Formats: sequence, C-alpha cells, structure tokens
Amino acid sequence: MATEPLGILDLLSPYPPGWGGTLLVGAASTIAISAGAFLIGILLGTAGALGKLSGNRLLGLLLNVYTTAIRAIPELILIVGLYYAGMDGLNALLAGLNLPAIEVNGFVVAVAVLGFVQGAYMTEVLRGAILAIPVGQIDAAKAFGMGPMLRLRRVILPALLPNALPGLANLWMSVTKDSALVAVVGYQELALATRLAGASTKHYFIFFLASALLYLALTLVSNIVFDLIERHVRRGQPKLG
Amino acid sequence: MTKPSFQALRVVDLHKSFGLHEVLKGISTTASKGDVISIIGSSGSGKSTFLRCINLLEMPDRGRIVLNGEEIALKRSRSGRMQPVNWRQIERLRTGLGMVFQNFNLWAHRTVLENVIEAPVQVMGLNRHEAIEKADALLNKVGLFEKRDAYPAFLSGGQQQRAAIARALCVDPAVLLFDEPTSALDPELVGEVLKVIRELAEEGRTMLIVTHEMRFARDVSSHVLFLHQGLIEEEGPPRQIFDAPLSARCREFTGMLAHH
Amino acid sequence: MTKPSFQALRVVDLHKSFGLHEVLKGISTTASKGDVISIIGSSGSGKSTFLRCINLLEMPDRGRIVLNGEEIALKRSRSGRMQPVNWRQIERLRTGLGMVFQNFNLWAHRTVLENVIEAPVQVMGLNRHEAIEKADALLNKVGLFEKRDAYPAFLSGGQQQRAAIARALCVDPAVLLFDEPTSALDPELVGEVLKVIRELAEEGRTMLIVTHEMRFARDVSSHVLFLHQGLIEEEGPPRQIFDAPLSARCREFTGMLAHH
Amino acid sequence: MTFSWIASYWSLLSAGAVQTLLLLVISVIFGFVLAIGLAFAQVSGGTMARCLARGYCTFFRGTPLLIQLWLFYYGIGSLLPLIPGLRQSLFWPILREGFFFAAVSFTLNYAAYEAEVLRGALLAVPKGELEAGRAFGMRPFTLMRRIWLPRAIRIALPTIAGEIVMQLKATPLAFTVTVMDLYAVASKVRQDTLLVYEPLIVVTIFYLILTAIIAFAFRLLEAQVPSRR
Amino acid sequence: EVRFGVMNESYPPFFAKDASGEWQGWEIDLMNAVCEQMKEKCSVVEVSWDGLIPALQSKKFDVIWSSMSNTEERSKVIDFTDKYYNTPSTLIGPKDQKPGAAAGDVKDKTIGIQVSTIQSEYYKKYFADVADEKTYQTLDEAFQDLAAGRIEYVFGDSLALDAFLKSDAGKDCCAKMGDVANDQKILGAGVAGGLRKEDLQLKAKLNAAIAAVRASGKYGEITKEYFALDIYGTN
Ligand SMILES: Nc1ncnc2c1ncn2[C@@H]1O[C@H](COP(=O)(O)OP(=O)(O)OP(=O)(O)O)[C@@H](O)[C@H]1O
Ligand SMILES: Nc1ncnc2c1ncn2[C@@H]1O[C@H](COP(=O)(O)OP(=O)(O)OP(=O)(O)O)[C@@H](O)[C@H]1O
Ligand SMILES: [Mg+2]
Ligand SMILES: [Mg+2]
Repeated sequence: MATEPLGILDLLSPYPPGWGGTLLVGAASTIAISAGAFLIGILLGTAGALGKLSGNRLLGLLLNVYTTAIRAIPELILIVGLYYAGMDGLNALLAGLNLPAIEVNGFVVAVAVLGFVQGAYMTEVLRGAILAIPVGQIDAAKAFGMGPMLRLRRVILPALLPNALPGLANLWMSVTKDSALVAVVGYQELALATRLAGASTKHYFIFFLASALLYLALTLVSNIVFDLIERHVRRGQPKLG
Repeated sequence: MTKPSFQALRVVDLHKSFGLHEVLKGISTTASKGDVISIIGSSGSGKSTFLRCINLLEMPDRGRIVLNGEEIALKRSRSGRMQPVNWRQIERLRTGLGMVFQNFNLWAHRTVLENVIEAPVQVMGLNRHEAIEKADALLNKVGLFEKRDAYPAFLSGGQQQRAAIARALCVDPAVLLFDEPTSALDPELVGEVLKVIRELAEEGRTMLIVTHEMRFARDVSSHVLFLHQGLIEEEGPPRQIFDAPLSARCREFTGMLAHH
Repeated sequence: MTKPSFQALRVVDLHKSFGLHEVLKGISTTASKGDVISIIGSSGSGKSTFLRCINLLEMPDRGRIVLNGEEIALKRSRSGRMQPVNWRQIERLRTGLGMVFQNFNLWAHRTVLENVIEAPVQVMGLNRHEAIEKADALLNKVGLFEKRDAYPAFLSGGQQQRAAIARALCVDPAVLLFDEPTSALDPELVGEVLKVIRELAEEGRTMLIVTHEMRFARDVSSHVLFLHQGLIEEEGPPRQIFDAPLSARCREFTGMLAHH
Repeated sequence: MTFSWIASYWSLLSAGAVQTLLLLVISVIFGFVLAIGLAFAQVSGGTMARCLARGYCTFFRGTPLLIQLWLFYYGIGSLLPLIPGLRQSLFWPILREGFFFAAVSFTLNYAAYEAEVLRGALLAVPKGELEAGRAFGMRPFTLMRRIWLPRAIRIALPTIAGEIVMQLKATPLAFTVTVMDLYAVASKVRQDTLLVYEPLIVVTIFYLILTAIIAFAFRLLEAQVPSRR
Repeated sequence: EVRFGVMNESYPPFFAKDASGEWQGWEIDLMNAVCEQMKEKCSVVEVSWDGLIPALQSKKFDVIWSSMSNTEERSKVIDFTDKYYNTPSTLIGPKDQKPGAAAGDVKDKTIGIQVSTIQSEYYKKYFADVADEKTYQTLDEAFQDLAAGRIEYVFGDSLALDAFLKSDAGKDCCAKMGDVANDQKILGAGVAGGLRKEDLQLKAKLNAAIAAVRASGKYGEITKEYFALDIYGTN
C-alpha cells in the first residue's frame, strides 16, 4: 500500500484520503445512537422508578432484578447475546413455525440494548429524584383530585427534574461514549472511526485529539442545553450558598 | 346512596395507627351542608391525621367515610391494610374537597397564580382564561394579588398560607378541609378569613377547620369537636364547649385561655 | 465596645430591599438584658426579615447591628452590597443567638434529639453526654421527650415547632429570636411556652418574638414594636400598644381582636 | 457451554478480579473525596473556583475515559523517562506500570461525574436547613460536614450507587494500558479459545455479585433515615 | 456466494479500510484471487473482533479472513483452512541492548506481547520462567511503551515489527534482537481462514483454491506488491 506522507490538514480533510468526513459521519452516528438509547432509557427509567415506588412487592422485586442485573452484565454480552444468539433463537423458532426468518438491523438492536441499560441506571436516578421531592407537594396534588398520570405530568416530573438532571446528564455523557459498542454488530461510530483512521495512518495522536475535540464539542453543546433546562426547572428555587 | 344529600360528610368509627401508636381510636361525626365544624385538641392529638384520613391522604385502618351521600368504597388487602376499591372514585371525590395543609404545601415550581389555577384547569377542565380571572379575584380577596407572579419560596409565611387558602377555594369544593388556616396570619387577616368562611358557609359549603385559636373557633363554627387521646372527648356548639364544657379535660384545655 | 454591656442588642437604621421591594425602611431598636420584645405587624410587613437581618441570614442594605456591645463589622463590597468584614465574627456572634424559624427548619436527616444536640456539640464543643442530658430536660419541658428519636418528617406541626424551640434553647443563647414560636401550638402549650419565656427573661436573656397572637404578646413582652410599611409605626409597653395606641393604624390592627 | 478452561486460567482470573476491585475501590474513594471539593466549589465557591471546577467537570465528562487514559499513560507517562534519574529512582516500578496511570485517570474521571451528581444534590437541600445551621453559628466547614453534605448524599444515594456500578463497568478500559483486570483476562480467554459467552459469563457473575453488594449496601444506607412515602 | 468476515479495524498492510470506506490490503487481494479461483462471487462483511465468532456461528458470513492464527485451542471451536501465510516471530528491543532471542537473553526483562497471539503461547512455554510479560491490546501500544522504556522487548510478528523499526518512531530507538527458535507446534500452523465446523465442503474448496493460487504464482505476485520477502513461511 503506497502511503505518501500527508500533512495534518490533509489527514483531517473531509474528503478521502483525508479522514475528516469519516470522523464526522461517525460523530453523527454517535449522536443518533446515543439519542435513541437515551430516550428509550428515559421512558424505561420513569416507568421503573414509579414501579419501584409503587409499593408493589412483586413489581419492586422484578425491578430490583432489572436494575441490579442489567447494570452488572457487560453491555457486550447483552448486545452479542441479543443480536446473535437471540436472533438465531428467534429465527429457529420462526422456522419451526414455518415462518420466514427475520433480519433485524444491528443498529436497532444496539440502540435497544443501550437504551435498556440506560433505563436501569435511570430507574435509580429518577427514583432518588422522586424521593427528594417534598412529600407535601405530592400530597397536595392528590388532595386536589389529580390522577396518577396528571400528578406525574404536572407535579412529579417538574419537581424531580432539578434533582435528576445531573444524573441524567452524566448518563448522557457516558452513553455518547458507550455507543462505541455498536461496533460489535458491524456499525461504525466516532470511536471506531478514530481507531480506523489511527491504525491506517499511524497518526494516532492527531486522530485521538480530533475525536476528543469532537466529543468535547458535543459535551459543550449538551452542557448548554442541560444548563438551560436546569435554570428553567430551578426557577422557583432560592439561591443557596 | 344511603343517606339524604343534605348530609355532606359522615365519618364513622375512624381508626388510624402509625406503627404501634394508635392516633385515632374511633372518631365519628356528621356534617350537614353549610356546617362549619371546628376541631380542637392538643398538639399531636391527631387533628391533622383526621383531616388527612377524610380525603384518604392517610389510609384509615378502620371506619367508613361518606361524602355527599356517597360512601368511599374501601376493602382490606391481603396484607390486612385498607385500600380503596377504586382509585377513580377517590380522585373524583377529592375534586369535591378542598384542602389547606398545615404547612401549605404549595408547589414550589409554580408561581402563586399557577398554584391557584392548577387544579381548576388541569383537574376540572376549566378554561385557563376563566381560571385566571377567578384566581385573581380570590387573590385579591386574600390580599395577595400583587404577589401573584412570585414563587412560593419568596413569600412570607402568611403570604404562603393565603396562597394555599386561595388555591383551595378556587376549585369550588363542596367540602373544605382547613388545617390551621390562620396560624401564620395576623389578626386583621384572621378577620378576613373569618368573613370568607362565613360567606362560604352561607353558600352551603361544609367546612372542617382544625384550629388552635379558640376565639376563632368560637366565632366561626357551628359545631366544635374536642379531640383527646384519639377520641372525641366532647362535642357541641361553641357556646357549650367554650363556656360550659362537660368534660374536665375540655374545661382544662379551653380554660387555659384565661390563665395567661 | 462602645456601649455598656447591659445593652444586649441595638439595631440602628436597618434597611433591606428585595429587588425593588423595600421591606425595611429604617428600623432602630434597643433591647437590654432580660427584655422581651414582641414584634407585631401585618403579614408581609417584614417581621421575619427583620429577625433574619439581625443574625445576618439576610444581609441588610444599610444599618448597624450591635450585639452585647460588639458591633457587627459590615462593609460595602465593590458591587455596592453590604458584606461582613469578617465572617468569623458573625459565626462567633451567632453562637450567642438562638433562633426559632417560622417554618422550623429542622434538619430532616437527624432525629429530634440529634437536632437539639447538634449545635451544642458541634459548635459549642459541649460533651455529647452532657448535651443529651440537657436536651432531654428541654424536650421534657416542651413535652416531646417520647418523640426524641423520631425524624422530623413524622412529627405533627406542633411537635416540630416544639422541637425547634428546644433546639434554640439548648445553646443557652444570650439573645433569642423567635419567629412565631407558638403558631402551631395549642393554648395549653402556648401557656407552657409563655412560662419558659418568663423564666428565660428572669435569667437575663433577651428575646425578640414575632407573633400574631396579641394576647400572647401582651402577656409575654416588656416592650412591643408595631411594624408597618417598613417602619416602626408605634412602640411601647404592651399596655400602651394594646389599650391606648397612639397611631390610628396600630389601633386598627390591634383592635381587630375585638371585632370578631 | 464449556468451562474446562477455568482451571488453567484460574490464577489469571483471580489476579484480574483483584485488579478490578483495587481499581474500583481506589477510584471511588479518592474520586469521591475530590468530587466533594469540586461540587462545593461549583455551588458555593468564588468565581475562580467555580470556573475551574466547572471546566474540570466539562473536560473529564466530555472526553472519553479511554482518551484520558491514553493521554496520561502514553502522553505524560512516556515523557517521564526524560526526567533524569527517574528511571533509577524508587518510583519507577510504580510509574512504569499501567496500574498507577489507570488508577489516577479513573479517579479523576469518576470525580468529575460524581461532582456533577453531588452538585445537584447540594442544590436540592432545602435552604432553610442550611440557614438553621448558620443561625447557630456553624462554620462553613461544620455546616458542610454536618448538614449540607450528609443531607445531599442522602438525596443522591441511588444515583451514587449507579455511578459506582458505572465505574465498575469502566474498569476494563485499564487493559489499554496493560492492566490485566478481570475483563481483560476474560477477553484473553475469549481470543485464546474463541469461546464467545463462557468467559464473559464468569465476568458477569463477578460483576453481579459486586453490583448486588453495592445495591444492598446502599439500600441499607437509604434505610437509615426513614422517608414518609 | 461466499461471504468473508473481516475485522472492522485496520491491520495494515494485510487489511485496512481507507478513508473512503474501501477495504484494501494483501489479505483482501488474496481473497479476491481465491474467489476468482473458486469462481464464486465474494463479499466482505465487517464485524468487530468480538463479533467475529458469534457472527460466523449465526451465519452472518462463511469464513473468517482476518489474519487469525490457527491454534490448537481455537480449532476446538472452529475449523481452519490450510494456512495462507506465516511469518516468523521476532524480538525487538532498544538499540543499546545486547541482541539475542534465547531465554538467557531475556532473563529478568519485561516482554511486551499482544494479547492472545501465538507469541503469547510461545512466551508461556519458553520465557515465562525467566522474563515478565506485559500484555497489550495492539502492538502499536507495545511499541509506544518500548520507546518510553517501560519494557525491554516487544515480541511479535516479524512483519509488523519490521514495519515499526522502519518507521520514524522505531528508527531511532530500537533494533531487531533476533528471531526466536522455531517451535513447529506453536508457530507452524500459521494464519488461516476460520470456518464453521460443519462446512467441510467450503473448507475443501478454499483449500484447493489457496493451493492453486499459490501454485499458479499469483500468490507471489500479490505478495511482491506489499512485501519484500515471501510470507508463506517454511514448509
Ligand atoms: N407519618 C407519620 N408517621 C408516624 N407518626 C405520625 C405520622 N404523622 C403523624 N404522626 C404522629 O401522630 C400523632 C398525631 O399527629 P397529627 O399531625 O395528626 O397531630 P395534630 O393533632 O395535627 O397536631 P398539631 O396540632 O401539632 O398539628 C403525632 O404524635 C405524630 O407524631
Ligand atoms: N427572599 C425573598 N425574596 C423576595 N421577596 C421576599 C423574600 N423574602 C421575603 N420577601 C418579601 O418581603 C416581604 C416581607 O417578608 P417577611 O417574611 O419579612 O414578612 P413577615 O412580616 O414575616 O410576614 P408573615 O407574618 O406573613 O410571616 C414580603 O412581602 C415577602 O414577599
Ligand atoms: Mg396538625
Ligand atoms: Mg414571617
């Protein structure tokens, strides 16, 4: 393979043989995967937290298993297990029923798995946040005849957000980095693109720096968004300090 | 529908324990439309718990609660605790109940105005515009109009209490539960609240008021309950309770007024 | 040390605004050792703000505060706000001040007993054992001994208030700031608190008491301040304020007592 | 499923488990202490401290741990030998090992995440309770130690447990700097034997036990102060 | 159609993805030659190293073509074709170090080895008693540590090591210490295609094609483009 030396700018140029385009496409995938997983996580987490707090013994037990086990199992085993073994099992079953085999996109499986994992973490984050809401606020909602859904939407969610946001922001930050796992199912995002570029050109440092900057940019934007939300949800709160 | 509808509230043999501590040992009472019932008793005697049992914020251990002729259907779960047969019924009945909490419990993330219109708009489906109009009138009445856009954390104690009163009134409830609604108010405002309560009673609303201000209880109520050691030690019209109590304990309690 | 030590507290020309809203427009007062000063006034008139300025929980915009002959050194920061010259001084002076908050502010993660002994042990360095002994005596006095191991969230309103009172008394402060210390208490307990306050005054402690209970104010205080629109509208011995007020506004305010 | 390989890899596995545990314990303990400082700096520090702490958290949460580890180990670490005499010194045995760098960068990274959680929890403490402390003359440090921090930690307990588990899951990254943690051993087994699931299952069981212990310990802590609900 | 599973990370010059997403390299060229020989249509499926085996087993592709060394352990799980290349194993170290690749030379030194390579097997058998091992995920990392003086040797495939010695970073610091003594059992099996155990037909076809490509001189042609020496190895 003939590799004439390239300057830094050439290496990062968005068009081949520069790797800039690959990195940017990877970054876009990272955001897509993370956002998908994060949203699934929020839904599962909210349901999980409410379930844990519902006082139902059996449900609580199940959810404890969910949060303990899913957080403990390495994501790799979940993704590989679900995508390969799970799909094989499913297709074997379908074949047994004389149905055509289905092919699920690895991307979908990866997002679902990451979302499922995020949900386990969020269950605990949100449970803590709900517990930190003064009971009286929820009592008041009940006393005015609000049903569970309305209570959730109008009182619990807005009141838990200030407490939950830092935990959620952390989860967002870490899912943008965990999304590297989708490589296992043959999908390429920022981390893998970086390694590819590094290995192909041996200019590891440049590409790690470039991708660190991309991640940092993503973080800065996320920070701004989270700050804005936090300022909004803390609007009724006096300054401590 | 076991009772004629002029009976706004009936509580029969209400029991409630926290752990081993039995707070209510069988409370029964009846309130007709337009009644104003004061509940007095020493601190920790279970007054708040009684009010909170009526709208099922605390689940009673035993007893029946009948609101506007409709009995709250309770059943005993397998673990032996009471629970509602149908939460929908509870929610429906609660919309007919207004409550002012002892510590106000305003929603911290909403302004005073938003606190007041929350239930009318979200629960009763009132149009937002109308709700605001109504809320403004109420806020004016309790002298809080200029604080309508402030968040609760930035209000004085009395202002928070007035906001809580406005919030409870804004849902036009048939039965109002007031837990020490004047504890943070100055005498003038106590007078205002007294007036409001009288108006409400004239409109036919029923009120249960927990209070420590004997003078207020005497002025406002049609009937007084004296709670002692988990039971109604004495009840009757204010004149009896305050001027000629039958029980020694009640005499002692209300008599304190004169001592200092 | 500009003043003789029998002057426990002197406040001169205290101003405080929240944003554009000027709450205190120049309050001056002096309290000698053993004085019990009641502060009355309508809701939102700035009574709590006044108390909170004295121990610098709110930073005054202008004014001087002298505690036991020692003036709190304040300076104006570059942004034009007041700030203490030396936080250490503030902390030291605060240990000589006890405060009962209007909404109690008990520490939710500590039991009643732990709440009471916290400051004596952690701030004053009292031995834990002694502190518990002292706390138990105080809890007994306010009738809360049996709740000593309960967490605040599980207490009734009056029980919380009594815990807050015990907590403030346990540091043996020379000056006590009470913000409506009897708002959640029944008449019997109000009588108890009254007795305690009289004892404390006899011991030479100085007290500032915000209250809405005029009868209590009359019975307890050696001096009454009537706050109105950010100023002291009238002040004097209770007999003057309640029986023959000079200002029309004061007459109206205290007169309400009789109206209902 | 075949687990016959366990016998021949046993010593590696147990050494790996020890490395995993050590990394976790070191980073969580030191990281937590650092996080407390960072959180307070953001909540009640001066402008300078606030900006520094915020920048720290943004950087360490914003870039992948892997890259931080690389920067430390291959960046700073490879400059170290240039310091004269260092290679002969007592520290070299530590400084040449990846473990030291992994522990340091895990600690710094964990601190950033934990600081964010604590920051939120500190802000969730009711203002009145702090004022009560101040009104009794508590020094800022006493207030933090007795009221603010314990109260905040209680609020954040479930999230803190989650952060610790996440840290556990991050330990495998240490392999990129040659630390053979349990996961790395499992990866090695996977590549040696091409068994897909079995080695990971062993890791999973270890993680499960650790996670269950963490969850249980935190449930006990939570139960210390009963909540009304 | 035969689908070839290639690891989705670059391993130049054997396989590497360029910036436009095309796979290239010696192994890819060989794959094409083998396919031509088999008269089959071929495609590349890329999966991460962790996904190779499960993907093979769940038939996402048919043969692993990703510089995977044939070892005894591994052939318990999958089947291998005949080898298609095998390079000698070499030790490199700092310039000022005494050359030599016997157990006596590496005594009390630390050797950097990529995880799960045949060299790691070799180390276990010959060096474990006298020298320390440091395990790396990739050789590139080992090279950095070698340059930084954290380890005294890197033990690996001679091609990769030579490439490093020729690079800017390697030129100044390091030199070849010597090839290790051969052990046919560990080092002889070479790199081969990985197959599902039941695919005997495909195995036979691939073996025939590899042999034919080698015999026809095509193998040599491809190799010349990338390497200066024959990489098929002895025997
Ligand atoms: N959630 C709870 N768990 C345990 N005990 C409780 C709980 N709520 C109240 N109690 C106890 O029950 C008793 C009655 O409380 P309640 O709040 O009804 O008193 P109250 O009559 O309203 O008193 P106050 O006048 O002081 O408000 C008190 O002793 C209190 O400590
Ligand atoms: N932190 C704050 N920010 C803005 N406004 C405030 C704040 N605290 C109090 N206020 C306003 O200052 C005024 C005085 O409040 P303060 O709490 O001193 O009243 P108060 O005399 O104690 O009343 P009450 O008897 O109702 O307790 C009120 O109008 C209140 O809304
Ligand atoms: Mg009560
Ligand atoms: Mg006040």
